Amino acid sequence: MGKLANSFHKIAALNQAMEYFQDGMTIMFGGFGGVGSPPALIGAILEKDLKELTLIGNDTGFPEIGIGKIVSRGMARKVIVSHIGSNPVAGKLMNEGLLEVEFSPQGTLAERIRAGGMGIGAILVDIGLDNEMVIQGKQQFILNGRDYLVEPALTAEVSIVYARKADPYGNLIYDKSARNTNPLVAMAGNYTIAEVEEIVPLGALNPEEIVTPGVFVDMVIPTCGVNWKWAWE
Amino acid sequence: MGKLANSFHKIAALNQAMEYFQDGMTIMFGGFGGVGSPPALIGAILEKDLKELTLIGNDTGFPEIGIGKIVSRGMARKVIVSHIGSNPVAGKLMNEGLLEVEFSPQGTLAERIRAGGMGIGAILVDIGLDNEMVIQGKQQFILNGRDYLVEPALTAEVSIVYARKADPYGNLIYDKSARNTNPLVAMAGNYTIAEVEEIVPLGALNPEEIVTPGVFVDMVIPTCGVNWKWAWE
Amino acid sequence: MARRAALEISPGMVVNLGIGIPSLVPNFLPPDMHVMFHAENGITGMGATPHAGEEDEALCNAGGFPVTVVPGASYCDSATAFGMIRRGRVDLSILGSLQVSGKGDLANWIIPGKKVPGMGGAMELASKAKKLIVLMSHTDKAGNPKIVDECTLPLTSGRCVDLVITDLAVFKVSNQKLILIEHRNTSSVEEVAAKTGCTFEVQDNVKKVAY
Amino acid sequence: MARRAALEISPGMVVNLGIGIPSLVPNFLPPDMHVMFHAENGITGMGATPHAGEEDEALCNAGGFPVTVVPGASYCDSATAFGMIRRGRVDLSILGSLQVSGKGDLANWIIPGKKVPGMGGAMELASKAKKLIVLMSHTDKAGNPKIVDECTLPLTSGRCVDLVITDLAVFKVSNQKLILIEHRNTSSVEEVAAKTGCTFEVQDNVKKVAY
Repeated sequence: MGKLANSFHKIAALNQAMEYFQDGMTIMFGGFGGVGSPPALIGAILEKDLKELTLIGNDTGFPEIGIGKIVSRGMARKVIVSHIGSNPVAGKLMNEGLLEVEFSPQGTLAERIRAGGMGIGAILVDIGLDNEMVIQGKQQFILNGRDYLVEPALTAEVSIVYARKADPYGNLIYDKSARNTNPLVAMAGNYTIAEVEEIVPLGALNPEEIVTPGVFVDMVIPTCGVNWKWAWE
Repeated sequence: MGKLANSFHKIAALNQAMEYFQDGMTIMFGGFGGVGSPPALIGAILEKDLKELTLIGNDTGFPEIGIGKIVSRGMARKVIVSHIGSNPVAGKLMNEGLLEVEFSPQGTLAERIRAGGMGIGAILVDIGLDNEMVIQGKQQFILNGRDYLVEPALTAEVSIVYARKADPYGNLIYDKSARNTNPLVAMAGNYTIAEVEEIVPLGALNPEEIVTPGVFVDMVIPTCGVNWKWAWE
Repeated sequence: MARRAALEISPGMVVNLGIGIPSLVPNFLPPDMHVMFHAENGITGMGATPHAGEEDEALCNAGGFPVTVVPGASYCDSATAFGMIRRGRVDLSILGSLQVSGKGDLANWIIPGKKVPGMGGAMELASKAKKLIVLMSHTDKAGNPKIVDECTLPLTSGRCVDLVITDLAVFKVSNQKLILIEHRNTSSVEEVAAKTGCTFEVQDNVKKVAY
Repeated sequence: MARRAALEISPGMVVNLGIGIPSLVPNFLPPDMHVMFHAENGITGMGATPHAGEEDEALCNAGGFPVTVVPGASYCDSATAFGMIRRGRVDLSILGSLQVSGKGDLANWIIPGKKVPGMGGAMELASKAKKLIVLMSHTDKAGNPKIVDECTLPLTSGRCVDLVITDLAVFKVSNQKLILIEHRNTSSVEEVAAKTGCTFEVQDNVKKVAY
């Protein structure tokens, strides 16, 4: 492999990644409306026909885009997301009682994921205090005379993210707005798998431009590219 | 000014920046052991001979390096830092009762500053729970059966940071480990002033490499360069 | 409506636009106005919609549709994008809505029993943007007022709306009071009152406008 | 001591080194070992000390001294650097200490009434690194044991030390029990016992080593 020596043993193939997935597990996924979600990993999860998953991420994508493909096929028991508006199948499953949905305000959700990645227990925010669905099951806390919700950190057994480039240490850079939740999700996984468009030699990435340090990344696999049709196409 | 048109009215001179400083205020500063602290702003604060300041940042630098110059001259009433070990003058002032010191574990302090910048009320961490000095005056919270400290967010009336490059919108990139606390401090100021080595035209920075979006930066001033001698020199 | 909303934008502002009609607002701004459009997914400095065939699947707004960026733009993660909102660094948010109350309450996120899509980023934007403008039709498809005394739909956020722009009129909300400041020149204060579900004050110099 | 500590480092590890003797550990590692040295100020992948005259004031370790970086290095802010520690992504932390108890308590941050420099990042490292090694002299300047039954100095963190390496011996701490696993070949179990302020078990195959 020459310069691309797998010196940290993180570069692997899709089938090796799939050994980390099983029924009933919690998976966190990067992406926002499907943009920046890892297509090969999602495809392989579909093929493995997993059951009773708990999925955590910004949204449930579209029925045939991003994580939506997994949700639409009923493979998830529960999702923790900020909205399911772009995936009517998720709404249908929820109404039929086949899918539990925990809604979290989008910015709160992003911070809960980051908190998980940073080893923080929870954050106190004042978003949604007057909203029944948000405060449901949450503890409140008064700090300096102001009310806050205690929003617990989120982590996952496996995190899956999509990046533009990786080096053999798993350092990641992203592509424009496909960055979105990926750097947060990458930190929150107990085991983090990055699907990337390009793997470059160690030292080829500028240390200044690295967004996700490889410290947080356990495995790097090459992508097959996005294999769905975008809503705007 | 040609390409360097001051289209967002953020580029200014040091004397304009100094209008934002006054006795008794809270100032947050970027830097770690003096590395990455803004020399011209610190010099101007010294010259203005401000009193009764509250300073928030990683540490009190060295007696003649970074924020240490301000602390050593007794201009601060209180500091919130992770250590004063490299500034014996700060230790002397503390022991004489002339300087109040609130110690916060370094990572907790960094997150409290970030939380302030992100509009979060507090974070729950389990660092220092068995330490009297850390828990002093702090509330505790039990989440899922585990003890946490409630660590309140920190903000400041003015934040001062040091960066490698800025554009006219105040987008910032940093220089190697001089990045340290600067991106956090930049977000936590009610008014944030960036002292920079170079001001480049709008569009000259790659949107991918920008570390601090200009949204958080109110004023950009050119630096005179570091004007102190490093401990290792 | 989008044209009218554009008048509320000043140079240097950071502006977040909701999906639908709000997303049309930039079309009515002068060029070189130095406004930074913000997206929840992590873009500061969105520009025009790309020409057909020039779309980049990795450069989309929060609604998932292709955009471009302007000089001075930057990318960040979604947590930071919402930090800008929570910290009060977003000057203006322009959203659509299902209902607005005369006190400035916003209800735009669910229709119980019918549609529960989730709040997305609406709660942060509604409660933390420095100024919140609602753009919506004055009445629903059945002709019922969307500006009401008390919202019957669940609130997104209370006491947050600063300006309501409809196809008939413009109201400001000041100290929880609704004040008519403009109406369409093809309409009248009486028509606006008839189609509004709550009382409102009429500003002395209420303007008749064409838009 | 630094040479002995280097033996605890395996390829691929993320390692944080305290100031003083711990900072010498990399000198005893084979080249190309693919270890990433981490600094609290935001460096992953520190390399050797630069040659005199080649120092970069913007590239320093957490102690403020010039360093270099290796291929694969990255910079981040200090919050993220500590996130790596709190999340358990730092495999090994090697720190100096004032006292260590036989149960693995660490006291390395203040001497009440004498020196109160603040904890810096020691609490996060002590409580969250996957493995914590203490490198210190076996006794203080006055000859008093630094390994004691109960720390008399305020704790940095309780029950966190995994291995203690001194100029005389190496102990592991297992289930809050101190176990002697090596001593210097110029010393003896008896000398170690005489200079240690608490009882300890002696491993069956205790090694005599030269280092």
